[in-house]
Amino acid sequence: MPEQTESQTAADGHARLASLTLVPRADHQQSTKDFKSDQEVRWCPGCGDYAILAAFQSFLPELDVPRENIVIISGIGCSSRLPYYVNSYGLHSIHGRAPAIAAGLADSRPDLSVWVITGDGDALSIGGNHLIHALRRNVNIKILLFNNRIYGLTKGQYSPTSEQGKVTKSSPFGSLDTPFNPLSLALGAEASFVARTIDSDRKHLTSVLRAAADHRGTAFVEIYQNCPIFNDDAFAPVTEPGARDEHVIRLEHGQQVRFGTGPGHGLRFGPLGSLEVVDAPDPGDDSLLVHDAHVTDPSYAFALTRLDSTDFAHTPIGVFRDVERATYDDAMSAQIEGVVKRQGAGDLAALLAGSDTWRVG
Amino acid sequence: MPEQTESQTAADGHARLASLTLVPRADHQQSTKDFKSDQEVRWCPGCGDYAILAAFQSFLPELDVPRENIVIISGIGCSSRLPYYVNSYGLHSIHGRAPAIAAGLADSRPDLSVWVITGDGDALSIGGNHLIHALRRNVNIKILLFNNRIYGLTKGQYSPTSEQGKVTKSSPFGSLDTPFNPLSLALGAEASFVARTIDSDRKHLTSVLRAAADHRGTAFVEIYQNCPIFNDDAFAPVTEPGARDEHVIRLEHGQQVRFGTGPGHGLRFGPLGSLEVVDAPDPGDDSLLVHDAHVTDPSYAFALTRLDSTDFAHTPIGVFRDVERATYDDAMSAQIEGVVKRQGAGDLAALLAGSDTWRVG
Amino acid sequence: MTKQVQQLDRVIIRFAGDSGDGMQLAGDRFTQETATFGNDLSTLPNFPAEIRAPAGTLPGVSSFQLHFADHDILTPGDAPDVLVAMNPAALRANIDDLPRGGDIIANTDEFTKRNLTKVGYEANPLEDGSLDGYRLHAIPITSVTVKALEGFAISKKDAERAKNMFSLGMLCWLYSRPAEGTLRFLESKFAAKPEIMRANIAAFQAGWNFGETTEEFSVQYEIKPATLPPGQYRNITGNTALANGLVAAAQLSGLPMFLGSYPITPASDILHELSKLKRFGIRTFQAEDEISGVGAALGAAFGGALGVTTTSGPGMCLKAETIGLAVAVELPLVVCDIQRAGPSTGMPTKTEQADLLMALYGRNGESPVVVLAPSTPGDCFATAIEAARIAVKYRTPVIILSDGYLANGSEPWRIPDLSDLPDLRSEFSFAAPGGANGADGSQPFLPFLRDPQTLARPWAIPGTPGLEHRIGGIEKADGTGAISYDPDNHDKMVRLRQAKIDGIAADIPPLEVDDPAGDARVLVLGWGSTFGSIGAAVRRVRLAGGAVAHAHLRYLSPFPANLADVLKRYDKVLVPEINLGHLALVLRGRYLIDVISYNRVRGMPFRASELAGVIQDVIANA
Amino acid sequence: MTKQVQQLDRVIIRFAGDSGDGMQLAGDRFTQETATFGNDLSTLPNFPAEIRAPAGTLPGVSSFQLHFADHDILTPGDAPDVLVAMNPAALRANIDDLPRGGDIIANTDEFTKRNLTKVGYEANPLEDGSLDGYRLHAIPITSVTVKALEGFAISKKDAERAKNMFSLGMLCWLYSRPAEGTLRFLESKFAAKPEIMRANIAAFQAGWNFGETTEEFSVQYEIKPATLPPGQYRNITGNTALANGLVAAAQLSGLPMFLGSYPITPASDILHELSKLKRFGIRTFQAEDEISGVGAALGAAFGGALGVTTTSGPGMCLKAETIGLAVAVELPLVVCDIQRAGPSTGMPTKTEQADLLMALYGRNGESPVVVLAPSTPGDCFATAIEAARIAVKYRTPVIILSDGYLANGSEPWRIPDLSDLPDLRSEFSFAAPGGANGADGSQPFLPFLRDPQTLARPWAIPGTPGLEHRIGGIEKADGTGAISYDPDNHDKMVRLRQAKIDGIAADIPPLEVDDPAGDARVLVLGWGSTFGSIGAAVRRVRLAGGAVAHAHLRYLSPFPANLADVLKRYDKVLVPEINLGHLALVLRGRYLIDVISYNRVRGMPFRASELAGVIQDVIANA
Ligand SMILES: Cc1ncc(C[n+]2csc(CCOP(=O)(O)OP(=O)(O)O)c2C)c(N)n1
Ligand SMILES: Cc1ncc(C[n+]2csc(CCOP(=O)(O)OP(=O)(O)O)c2C)c(N)n1
Ligand code: SF4
Ligand code: SF4
Ligand SMILES: [Mg+2]
Ligand SMILES: [Mg+2]
Repeated sequence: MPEQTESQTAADGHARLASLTLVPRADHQQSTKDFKSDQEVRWCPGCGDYAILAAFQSFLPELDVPRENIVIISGIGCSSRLPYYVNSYGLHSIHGRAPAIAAGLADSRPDLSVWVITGDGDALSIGGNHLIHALRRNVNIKILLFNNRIYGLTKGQYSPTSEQGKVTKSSPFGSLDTPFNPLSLALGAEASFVARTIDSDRKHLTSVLRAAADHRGTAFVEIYQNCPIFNDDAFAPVTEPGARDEHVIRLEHGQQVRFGTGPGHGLRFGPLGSLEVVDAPDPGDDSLLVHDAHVTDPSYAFALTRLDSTDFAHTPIGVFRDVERATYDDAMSAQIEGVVKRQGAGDLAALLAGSDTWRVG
Repeated sequence: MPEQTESQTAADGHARLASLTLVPRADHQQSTKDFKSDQEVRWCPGCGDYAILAAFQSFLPELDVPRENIVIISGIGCSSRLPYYVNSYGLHSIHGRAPAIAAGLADSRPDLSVWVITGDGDALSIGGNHLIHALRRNVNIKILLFNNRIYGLTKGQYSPTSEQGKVTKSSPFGSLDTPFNPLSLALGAEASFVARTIDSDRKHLTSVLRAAADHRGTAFVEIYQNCPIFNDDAFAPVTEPGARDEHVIRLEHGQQVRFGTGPGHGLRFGPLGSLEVVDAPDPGDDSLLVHDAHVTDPSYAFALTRLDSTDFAHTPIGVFRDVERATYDDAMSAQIEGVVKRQGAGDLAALLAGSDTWRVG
Repeated sequence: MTKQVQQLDRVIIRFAGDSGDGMQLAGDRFTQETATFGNDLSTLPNFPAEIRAPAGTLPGVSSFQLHFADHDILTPGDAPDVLVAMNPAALRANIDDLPRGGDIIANTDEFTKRNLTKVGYEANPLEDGSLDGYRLHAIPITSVTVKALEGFAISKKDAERAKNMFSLGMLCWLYSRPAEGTLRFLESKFAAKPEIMRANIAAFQAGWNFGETTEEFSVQYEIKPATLPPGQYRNITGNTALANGLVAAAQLSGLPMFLGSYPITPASDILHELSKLKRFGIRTFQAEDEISGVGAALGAAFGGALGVTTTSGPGMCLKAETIGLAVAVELPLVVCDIQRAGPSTGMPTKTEQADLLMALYGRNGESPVVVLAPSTPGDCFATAIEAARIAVKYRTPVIILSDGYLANGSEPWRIPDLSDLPDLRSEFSFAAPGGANGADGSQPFLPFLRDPQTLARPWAIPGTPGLEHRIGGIEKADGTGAISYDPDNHDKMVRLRQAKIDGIAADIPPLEVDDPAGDARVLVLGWGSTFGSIGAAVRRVRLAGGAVAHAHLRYLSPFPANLADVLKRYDKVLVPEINLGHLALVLRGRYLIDVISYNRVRGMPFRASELAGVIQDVIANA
Repeated sequence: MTKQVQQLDRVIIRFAGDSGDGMQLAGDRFTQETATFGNDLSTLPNFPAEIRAPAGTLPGVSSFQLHFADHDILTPGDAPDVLVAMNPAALRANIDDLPRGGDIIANTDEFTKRNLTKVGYEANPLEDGSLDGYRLHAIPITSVTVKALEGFAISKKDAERAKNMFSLGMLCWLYSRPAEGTLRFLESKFAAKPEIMRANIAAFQAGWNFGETTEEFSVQYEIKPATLPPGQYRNITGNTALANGLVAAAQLSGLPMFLGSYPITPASDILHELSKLKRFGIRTFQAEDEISGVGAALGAAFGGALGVTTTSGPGMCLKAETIGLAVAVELPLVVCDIQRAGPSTGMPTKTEQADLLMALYGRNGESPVVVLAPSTPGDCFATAIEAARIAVKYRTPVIILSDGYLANGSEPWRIPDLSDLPDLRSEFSFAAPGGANGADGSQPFLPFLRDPQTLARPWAIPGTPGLEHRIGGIEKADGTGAISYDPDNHDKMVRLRQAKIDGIAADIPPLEVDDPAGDARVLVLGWGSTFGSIGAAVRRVRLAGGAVAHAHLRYLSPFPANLADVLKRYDKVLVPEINLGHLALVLRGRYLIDVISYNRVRGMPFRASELAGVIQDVIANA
């Protein structure tokens, strides 16, 4: 197995993204097409997955990681077909289990950059348990959840993110389920990095991928993805040129939160820890919220996630939370190194002999 | 199957607890011993489960529900043995699945009072997915999570609530996992009722059970439970007479939050949605937090849950959140009634015939 | 002009096109008309992989094969007589199945350079003579359709979409199908969009007229109605029949039905069907996963409901532990496994029979269950009712093994009179207070005191006073149901659970053998969806003068009581399975008979011709 | 006073007491001394249910049986010669197993009215003459111990706790066991609490002296060392041997080991053992559930680790789907199922062999795997290494079927020289850049191009340039591994996966038959943990002049190549199993041989006497 390489700064001096300090650097500049596999891409015409794939492929060279050290693990779903299209190592596993499989790989191979591709059904329905446990353990994997609020591959049943009352094949009279807010759930599960972006906003999507790669630990990224076949325009309010600017709140660390057209709006904490929208605020008003992705207490990011509503009245995108916390895989390596230092490397003969032995003949 | 009884007010006029409006009333006053089964109780000497069982059994008559309409469903674990000891209907199921099984029962039998008994491993480790989905759907079941921060039945491995670094049979060099905060997780999963209490505080425990029964929907109750054998005194700071008063924050709806000895402490929201402790506060100070369990936005309750820390410096107990939301089972019944009203009751012959038929011979 | 009319006794048409071309719909409609007309028929939809493939590519091809005749038939047919190819991909993907001399109806508009190269055609096969061996009808279907719809206020896209209706009309004329049903169908389907509706109707009629008027088709065909047993008929798919059977079972047993399910191909449609039937009081629960689906169904069963869960192979794996719990607590549960090609994800849209051993043995410990398999789409109805009957009567999980072929395939189905359906109320009852082993309080209620006949324990549901009891997955003392670690009690309970299942053999019909001449020395024994192919193969062999018997197992656990005798009556027993020999292993192990396995695991039903050959060989060596 | 010394060739002692009485520890120590002394031995701990029962109750009784002798023995023995009963419950729970004339050592202090009634004794059996048939030694063990420790600065509770050491000392004297080991053990165990340590040592010595000085015991016994094959020995349990075997396999293969596991009785100790071995670089991951445990192990295997997961029956159900994925992607995976009594939760602390068919067939689709079963606690070591060898060489999941009896039972084990262990490095290699089917970039890398010998596909791990590839659970084209829905490719792949497993038969040792006289007409064929009981039974039969052969299967899938021949050599084949006939079904199905099943599903190992009788009967009717 390849040697683990030391955390390093490149010849050109620019520092390593935080999740990659133990991952070797590419010995040559790679290009987008290096990451295109020979497999013909197979999604429906107009599927948001195309845009995400394209953005992802053109982003990968930025990692400065040789493609053989990149692994993409997915579950089952339309979105989960993505690994086939990226020319790296890939495992298209089973429904909902990608985070568990990826954890095993990341825990044992710190020299790899491990990405999980999943869907709202894959990650939040059948895979919910693995997701929340990966988040609390903070394994060094990047989870990209393609949220189209529908089960695409199985041809259109409601998912854990579908709005209540949604009429689908399995809910002809409207679904009864209250949906999850994926980001609230992630924060409740002790997530150290939580972000949201949109399939059609290539620039923003790329910036979020970059931030995720620069986070050591589990990065959870929700990507709004349009499924033109079974849930078309589900995100119109935040994607359509007209509506978009009024509804989308772009979070920038250190920046005062401003959104909307004209005088626009800001945010402010109400008496009971809820964020309230302030119309036409005076920029000088220092009660206005200035975004801080690094606060330790997740209560802040949680409050941000509660701004969403099914009508997308105010929908924050960007990095909600990005805090440092020891990763599970680093801790695992450290524990082993520590024990070896204290006890010395294991001696098989001694192990087999145990403590009480005797001789015969 | 017994008829569903209408929501009613008793002869004695006192109203039905909210979760029981469709459950028949007992035709005679039941006593604690009516709820004791003939099974010999089998936990280790000093186990906190004894106290919880006793409190539960003496609380049940209060429900004013005939014991045959009470069902207790558990998973696997020491705690999950509880159903055997209560003389009602009980199902000791398999590890982690109790919420799913209970949901099926509650969805199809609104005339029952359904309780789930589970442990920190059962509910949060293997059963995490069913738990979070039950919470978001808001099925009318009451979930009592006995949190002893250890796997008791399997003789002492760390659990998802064990503090990081804990030394157990399966973590001889200390566990690497960041624990869940069960209440934060529940809130992230859209829980409508979230509470915490302590095995040794019979009065408080009972009051929380009452509040849970008075909530229509999924009630999630974390009960700190001491496991003298594998995790003794895990909760000493909040149970021992001396320490207790300094660390425990008793939440009372509508009351200003005050805790600690002497001048004591209060709580106040900081600039970024975090709760801060205020020492020796002036009661008149109206920036001090007054507890409101009914706020719709879970951000408030979430912030409360983040006051905990492994050292129990400040540990709120009581009802964090109690908001009304349509329950899954009510919605399911309503949907069926609505369809029957609109379409008329199903006609089997018509169904079998379908739309395109023809006659032969 | 009137054209010459030719009589045919049977025709096999395959509609093939891009996933977007609406071939499944055209096929469905043609099937309906054919059914209504009174032919016997059998269909085989062939979907591409679940995921959409780019337009015009081979993986994107979707086809629908229909076999219809003036006599009763058993399979969708091996090779088509007519291939409708809406684009080059459809032609390329299907041409090899078309025997020389067959008809090809090709949509020339789609045979563009680009589309041709997409699927690796250097030259245009419609022009380079490579199709000389066939009867080629090259028709610019798209443009003719668009032209025909010029008058309508609809988008070009919508006009082009109507090309499937044009093709349908053309074929309806060609095979003299009635049109009313389709017109009615279009009216209701597009009720909301009247202009689209009119356009599609126009397209259909244009197609019809095109057939009638152009020189393209010199003859029109007629296939007389088949003489099926008298009755009211409909066309039905396996999944719909299964769903309806479950609804019927609920009504016949007077039990509320609860379905806990997680979507998975090819089982999802059962969930979809049942979700529509709220008017029957059915509770459908789309669970977060398969474990929750079966768990919720079991919880409902504990409460006195008919608990049902539906899934396919990968989901069955996940349900194993909970089915084991159902075995231990002895509650009724109906588990439907619509098998698909495995292992693992396998080929979700393809059929297979390789879940049998998992259904029989795929749980920890001695965990016997009942396993049934329907043999045709329509038979899924009766099988569902029988599964429910056994489940509620014996308080046991019953697994139904359908598969992708039955699920989506269809056949004419004689609609039963409700009066002919079994009365399940008489098969079971809930334990009543003061009833079942004297729970009048005088003696304690014994939740595991068994009925001496059925060995079933009482089904005592919450809400019944005096029957309060606790059950679970830990071993229980016989009778009391109290937790017991007693070694001999465990041995006894293990055997009792097995005996209960084995005993059901006395409560099911004996295996019937179809051996008209009675002189056969070779028996073909099948199970499940191979009924049609085996039956058709057996016919061929008999027509060719061969003597062969056919028996088909619906009951895989327990086996019918007379199975051993049946097997012994024949010199050779051939067991064709779409797996590597699951039933064969169990038969050999149980009865020590050297059954001959024939296995093809291609994700497709057997071809009758192929099986006929195999049977001939066995006879030859018998 | 010196006492008369009597020679014995074998003794069976059962230590029985309340869960809190420390009988397992006393038994363990006595076993260690006995081992060190050089007797052959076999042990059977018998735990109460996982959950603690109240003190003094029957369910709370915990016992430990030790069989030791001056010759080699195979089982913990059927009936004890000596019963140590620390309280009335222990007496009541075990007395029926003690043959008349046996010794009873009872702790009179615990035979109080309250404790007696707790277990339903009206009168005190130690006094009412009901034990007249036995040699009763009524000793106030607790009070004597407390008295002996008066001088120590410890609590009464701690003094009472030391009573197990007193009993141990007494028995060590009675059977002339050395004491050094125990003293050393106590010193290290209580190093932190010196006073407690001294007290326990004093208690031990007090017990020893009690035996030597009082009238209670008139004779002292001696059991000469057994003559085992020469070598260095230790006593070892199955779970420890399995854990050590896995560690050895990792070192011998040069692979990092990754364990993904979720605790479950009786498998948890393997997780515990391996968690202690961080110094060997082993990564242990306590997963959130069994699915995650096996998933993580598979992920690690994809990355080039030796991926291992450990569980018991209920957990195996949950791992099925992921094992199926491992079959489809053809990666190495070692799955350890420590079987326990089922179905469902069953009896977690009791042993059983009823997971065999699940291991073989419990997955959707055609999903063949390798299945191995160790035959003794010590054999778990070799089996683990062999499992790893096959897994990495053939890139396949290998299931090890151990059970509760092997897991917790112990036996003397000859410690192997490292040089005698197989070199696994030579059995496999990772695909190298430019290596495996020319991935020098000239041709594309083919992840499913198989080795013609083994049919294994290349194990190409991330980090290897030029071998980038994508795999998954969907059917793959042979060679390229690209998604394929081609019917014939599927049939081919299904057969290739099966052929790969079947082919392993050529790479494993033939089945050996133990038939010293060579004149046996009856073969007893077993698998797994029944080796000891069958072996002992066979000996008895032979001593009684009966001719019988014994063969024991370690390889359940594939079977050894010579199995058919072996079976055919005998008139009768008897297959004893602690299930309802799993192996028997497969043998009959495969070889059409009318094997005779003997099944007892009591959660306990077979009694040698019982089996001997069965064998005699079979011989009689042969
Ligand atoms: C164990 C199992 N259960 C169910 C399925 C069927 N299935 C495949 S993908 C899927 C859901 C896909 O939804 P999502 O994760 O949102 O992905 P999308 O297709 O929308 O991108 C389901 C139910 C399966 N393959 N395996
Ligand atoms: C499928 C399955 N996996 C594992 C187990 C073993 N097991 C039983 S209970 C338990 C954890 C118990 O911990 P918790 O839920 O906290 O309950 P406690 O005993 O602490 O009350 C485990 C791992 C099991 N019975 N079934
Ligand atoms: S179904 Fe929806 S999500 Fe799936 S490929 Fe088509 S458009 Fe994309
Ligand atoms: S192990 Fe702990 S939790 Fe379990 S019964 Fe004993 S004390 Fe209670
Ligand atoms: Mg989706
Ligand atoms: Mg616990």
